[in-house]
Amino acid sequence: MTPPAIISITPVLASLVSLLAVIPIILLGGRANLREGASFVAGIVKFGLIASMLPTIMAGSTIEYTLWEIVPNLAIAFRVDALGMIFGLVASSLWIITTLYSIGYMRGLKEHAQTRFFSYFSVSLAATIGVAFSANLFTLFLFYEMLSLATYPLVTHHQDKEARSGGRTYLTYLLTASILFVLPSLIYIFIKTGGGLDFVAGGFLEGHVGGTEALVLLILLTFGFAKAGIMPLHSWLPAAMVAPTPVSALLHAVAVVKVGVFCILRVYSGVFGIEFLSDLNLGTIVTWIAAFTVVVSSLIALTQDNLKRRLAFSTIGQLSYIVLGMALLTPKGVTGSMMHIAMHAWGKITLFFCAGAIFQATGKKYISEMVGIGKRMPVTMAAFFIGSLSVIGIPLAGGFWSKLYLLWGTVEDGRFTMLVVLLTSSLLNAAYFFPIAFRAFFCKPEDSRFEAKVEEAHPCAVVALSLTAVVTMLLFIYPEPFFALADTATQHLMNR
Amino acid sequence: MIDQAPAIVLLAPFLTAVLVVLVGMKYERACFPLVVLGLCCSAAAAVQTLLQVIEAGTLRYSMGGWPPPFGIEFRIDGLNALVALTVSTVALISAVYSKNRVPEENGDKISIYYTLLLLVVTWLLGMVMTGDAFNLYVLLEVSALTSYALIAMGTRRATVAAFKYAIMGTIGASFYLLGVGYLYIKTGSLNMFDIHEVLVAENLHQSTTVLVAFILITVGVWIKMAFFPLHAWLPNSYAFAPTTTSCLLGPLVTKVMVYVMIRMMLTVFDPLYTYLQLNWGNIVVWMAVIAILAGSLAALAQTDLRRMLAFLIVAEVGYMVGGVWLANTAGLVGAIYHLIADVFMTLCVFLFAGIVFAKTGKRDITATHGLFAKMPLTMAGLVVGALSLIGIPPTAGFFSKWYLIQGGMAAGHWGYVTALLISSLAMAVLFFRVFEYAFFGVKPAEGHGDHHPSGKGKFSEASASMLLPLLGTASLVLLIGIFNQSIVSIITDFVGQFNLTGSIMR
Amino acid sequence: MKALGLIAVLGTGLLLLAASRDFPNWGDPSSPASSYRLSRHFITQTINETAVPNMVTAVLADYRGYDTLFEAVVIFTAGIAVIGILRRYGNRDFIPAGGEVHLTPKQPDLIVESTVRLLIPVIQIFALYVIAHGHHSPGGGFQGGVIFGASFILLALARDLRTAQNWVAEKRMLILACCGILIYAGIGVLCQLLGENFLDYQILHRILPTDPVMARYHSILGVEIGVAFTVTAIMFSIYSNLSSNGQMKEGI
Amino acid sequence: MELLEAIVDGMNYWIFIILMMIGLYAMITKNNLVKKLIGMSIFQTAILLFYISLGVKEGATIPILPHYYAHTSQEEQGNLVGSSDQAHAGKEASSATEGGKEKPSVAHAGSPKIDPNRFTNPLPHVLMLTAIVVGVSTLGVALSITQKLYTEFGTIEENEILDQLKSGDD
Amino acid sequence: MEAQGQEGEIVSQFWIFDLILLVFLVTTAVIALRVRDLLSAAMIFGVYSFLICLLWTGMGAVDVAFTEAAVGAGVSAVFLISTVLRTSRKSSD
Repeated sequence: MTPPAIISITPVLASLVSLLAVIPIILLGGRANLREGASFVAGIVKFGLIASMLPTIMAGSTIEYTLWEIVPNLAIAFRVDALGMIFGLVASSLWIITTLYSIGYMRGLKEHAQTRFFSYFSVSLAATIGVAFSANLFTLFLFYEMLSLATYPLVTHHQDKEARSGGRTYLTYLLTASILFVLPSLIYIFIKTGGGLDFVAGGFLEGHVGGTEALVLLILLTFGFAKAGIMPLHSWLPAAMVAPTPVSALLHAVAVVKVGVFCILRVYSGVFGIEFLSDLNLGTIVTWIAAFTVVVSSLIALTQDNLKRRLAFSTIGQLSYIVLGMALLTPKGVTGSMMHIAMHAWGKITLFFCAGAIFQATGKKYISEMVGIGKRMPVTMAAFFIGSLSVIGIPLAGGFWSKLYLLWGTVEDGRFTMLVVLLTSSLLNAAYFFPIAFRAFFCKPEDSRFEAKVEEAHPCAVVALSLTAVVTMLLFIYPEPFFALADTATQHLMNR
Repeated sequence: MIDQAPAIVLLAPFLTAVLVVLVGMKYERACFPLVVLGLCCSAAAAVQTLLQVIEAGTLRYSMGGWPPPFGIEFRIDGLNALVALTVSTVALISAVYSKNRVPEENGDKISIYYTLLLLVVTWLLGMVMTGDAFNLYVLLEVSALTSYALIAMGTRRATVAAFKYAIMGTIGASFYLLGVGYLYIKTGSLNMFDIHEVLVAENLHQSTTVLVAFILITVGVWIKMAFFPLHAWLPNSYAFAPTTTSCLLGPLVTKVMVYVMIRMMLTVFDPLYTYLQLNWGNIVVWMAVIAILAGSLAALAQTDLRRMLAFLIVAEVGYMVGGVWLANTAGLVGAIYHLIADVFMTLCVFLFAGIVFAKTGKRDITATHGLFAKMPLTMAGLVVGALSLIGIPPTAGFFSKWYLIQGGMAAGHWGYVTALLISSLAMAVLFFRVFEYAFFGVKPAEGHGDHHPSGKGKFSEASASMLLPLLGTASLVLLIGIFNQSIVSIITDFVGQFNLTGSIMR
Repeated sequence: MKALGLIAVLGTGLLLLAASRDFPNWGDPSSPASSYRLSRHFITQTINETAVPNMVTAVLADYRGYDTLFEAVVIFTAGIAVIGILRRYGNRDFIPAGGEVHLTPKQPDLIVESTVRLLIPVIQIFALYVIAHGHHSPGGGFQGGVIFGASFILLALARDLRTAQNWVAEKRMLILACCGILIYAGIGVLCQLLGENFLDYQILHRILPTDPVMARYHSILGVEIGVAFTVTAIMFSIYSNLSSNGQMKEGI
Repeated sequence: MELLEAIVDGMNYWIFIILMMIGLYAMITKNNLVKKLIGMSIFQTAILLFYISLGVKEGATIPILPHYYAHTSQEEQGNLVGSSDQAHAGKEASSATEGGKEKPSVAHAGSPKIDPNRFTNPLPHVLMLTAIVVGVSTLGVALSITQKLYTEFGTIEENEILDQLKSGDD
Repeated sequence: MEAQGQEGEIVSQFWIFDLILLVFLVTTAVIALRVRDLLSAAMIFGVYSFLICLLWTGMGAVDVAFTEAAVGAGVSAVFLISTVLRTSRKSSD
């Protein structure tokens, strides 16, 4: 069953639109309202373009476009399929909301160099969508590197000592891993297959490489996409928390880290092929690596007092859920892992928005200082609670569905160890999230200022975080679009 | 009508050089336009030559009308034409760049400086185009001679470096001359292609003399290209020379020598001889690995910006020597493509270093403090050059590394592949250190506070004559990367005639 | 350093020695270098093709004329390079790190001066002879030029650099050098303009009242004169820079 | 006597290697810059010696045609080359030479046919003329660098210059 | 033909002359590099050049010999001497 491909330039435009938005953003640098208006318009156009492709993808077809053949047999090419669509939709819709939020946050804190901030923000989004819609490993790699570089000025936005060391760690990890691990694997695959790097639903590596080579390549590629934060290459994520919160929110809960796992998903499904992996029984190794990361990161998260760092470690764990789900190589597991990209994105971004809002309104960074804050910022903390529900995987929030599928996947495969791991980790999630919300609402504040009347953050920020919280809940009631997409993708991948 | 383009490539800068001396005595201000005009002619002729080569294959031009081997002949194939075009383009860019620098650094000798600059370009072009082994020696020695002068016109450290260069350069050229003599004693010919024919026809590849000739020529050329253990002359020469000198010589000299090495190995000696009979590939590639690592690590240890870049050249030479000696098509194509790409990316970073020096008067890396805010366009140029050196797509540097790594993998030489990757990382560290200085230089008032609206007043870019070459080079780096297929196809045509193992992936 | 140098030197020596066993016998007329068509052609055909009996001159200025053009430009380059490195213009107060080198002032010496006065014209005439007679005997533009330049050097040595500079000022020397190069290259370019390759002298028979072979013969003379101009000028220029440490004030 | 001849045969090659080693050693190890340059010149002349040696032919004379050759062949060349195309004549001539290789010593005085074995090979001489020029140019430039170093450092000893650089600020 | 015979004889006895020259050549080269006074070194280098020029005449390379006489023994030596006088006469090795 090969769905007919449609040739259309829409995916290219979807990626380009935010790149082009840089020009008006820089030109309008002096006038903040217009500048952010341009950002908004670009975001909406981008979302519109991606959404316009949704019906085609839902119908089981794909959209392809080859932009430029840069080296013989190696093109910058775009292809939209269901998997890419999930990610594209999530990233582009969240961009709009994040723009709204960052307006509130940046203005509230009177940050410097906002033009630069919004420009690189747009570039990062272009790269993210580029990754989502890449048709081959080369294009993927290209946009992946572009994303690493474009986010550097965002991470180091404050330009102080802390930002410098954080930025250093960030780039060292990402660039080292990608140059040392991904690039050689890429070229090796290129040579071995005689010039094929295009993603194929069932993988194209089978028959070209032996078992040991496949294992080495798998490990190189898994760790090479260090953005996925699989331990031990995870330390860049907490370090990158020096960035302004909107950056952390979009890039480190959504775009950057999700690009990492998305790349891994793509490589497993499009390069190796699920059948090939399960024939060689390579999934098991990855599940163990992922399981280790899940448990350890949850334990570390428990010990963190800095809210953003706790969220960062939580993210590391959640990312490994996705990898783990994929590595189960069962239909339900794969579906679950794809859905988790979307569900976790909405949940986690809510949490980050809340952390940012708290910091902006009160200047508090540490969880121990947030006792009783619910009285002062009820909306924020309510959203926080909903976000936590989603990340833990408790009904009333979208995260429930993806986690259900992941658990189902383990059962389907008979991997009860993994079932236990997932459940334990959910418990740990609950253990590090619930106390925050609980103490915020039900404990007596230590800080007397919290007793005062309700005083939320900048309205833009509040609107943004309420919006994401509502969507998170809506996704519980109506997970259909993502579910359908994930199902289409899974069928496509499993049935060749 | 015989086509004169190949001769004009060379004659234009040469005759302009003589004119510059004459005109410069009276009208010093006329020198700069003359230089640019001459180099423009040269570049145009080089383009014409390249187009003809693409269209009609190898181009032959006999000097004096004597058929080879009696006379001296230019035999221009894709490789020559490409490298010649590269050389003349770089010369043109550096000449434009020199507009303000030369009066500032060598104010009393403007015409002399420009003459030497044009002459060195002539020599380099001559080296690229000539088909005569002895003629190459003359050019080799004289280009070095001119370089000594261009370097010695700098600070007093540069004078010391120039002397060291003079000694080592003479040893290198003399070794080459001896090698040619050893070939001559066995073959009786001096024309490169003729020597090759005689070597093959009389089965001289078994002779010790030819072996010694090969060693002498190779070692001589290695000294000239600063291949790692023989690189001592390079760093200080390029670090302390006048700005324009290092912009012109830094990218070009070593690359032209790599071209000479390729020409000698493939055209004069046979690939069968150099690759199969001698079978030294493994050793030389390991030497290249050491060169790459040593160059990159030494660059990491530098605090002087241009010295750091000079060590990068040492590492890059390792790339190319290794690529050539991998003895397969991908490696060779990669090395030649890297030769061209590297010229422009090195030029890009050297132009940047020159601008920083001109603006701040400091040589240290810390001189880049806060440049992102002050000189965003200049920094944009550097970023492109640096990304290319690191090897990030879609810059030219990525694709050269792409082919080189392919070559390394096809040859099964994992040490070389690893060295390439490690050196990429080292360069990443290097340049991000510079970026950090440039980015964090301005301390924002306790981290926050919007001072953007007033930001426009404090831009202080370099003058257009310095900025435009930098931006032009940066865009060339991008263009060479994006249109790498057309360049690679010319190179592949050249390499294809040697029937090496392992074709590049199509 | 010494040990390293010794190793390098011995290594090179052994390498060269190893090959010398493989060399053809000393003076063997059938050695490849002597028996190859290149050498034979030069010996037997120069007279037919260029009408110059001195094969060295013919090969130098015609067959390998392109090389020789560069040879002349090498000298030119060296002259410019020495000026670039050493020349210090103006009367700026410049105190070198090593202190000013004071040479004992030159005493006018009657015998030396008269001898030199007598010798210089002879030397210069001889130089002209060497240049002009290069076709038939050893010599040519380069040797003649050096001798001519040496006559000025002699003057500067015997009298004073200033005296010599009065005869041939610095700028005039440079102009002379440029003219030399332009003569050489001009002949080459003229051939191009007439539709042949660079330096293909035989086409000049169209503008010279001779046949192609004699056109070569005469062009070789022209070329040699060009070389002589350059060499004369640059030799003296280098000498005056070196002997006055770039000041052009007092020589040695 | 035979042994002597054997030595004499290779003598020039031996001396060339010895001179070259002397020069190279001086270039590398001498501390005084002028000494280095003298070593450089010796090194270069050694190479010249090698080239000239390989042009030597037993029983041959200097590569200048005596008058009688010149005159006869000038008369000859009128109809030999005449107005015909130059490159073409070159080819003809070279093929004639190939023929001459098989039966040498046809040359006798007065004949326009020139025996190649009578004259030394002119090509190395031409090359070495150029090499000498290059050598003296290099020497001149290197000497001027030496003088500049002296004005800047006050010494022409390499180690003293390096010491000054180490202690100095520039 | 007579001329040829004479030349042949000259060549056959040439090796003694050659040998003496070569020995002198190496000696002067070593002395030029050993002597501590640079002015003497420059002078001896001139002698070396002259010897090598003689050697080349013997080998039939008259043009080269001529050039070497003018350049090596003449101009080069003068260049060296002027540099020595302009800098320092003493050498440490």
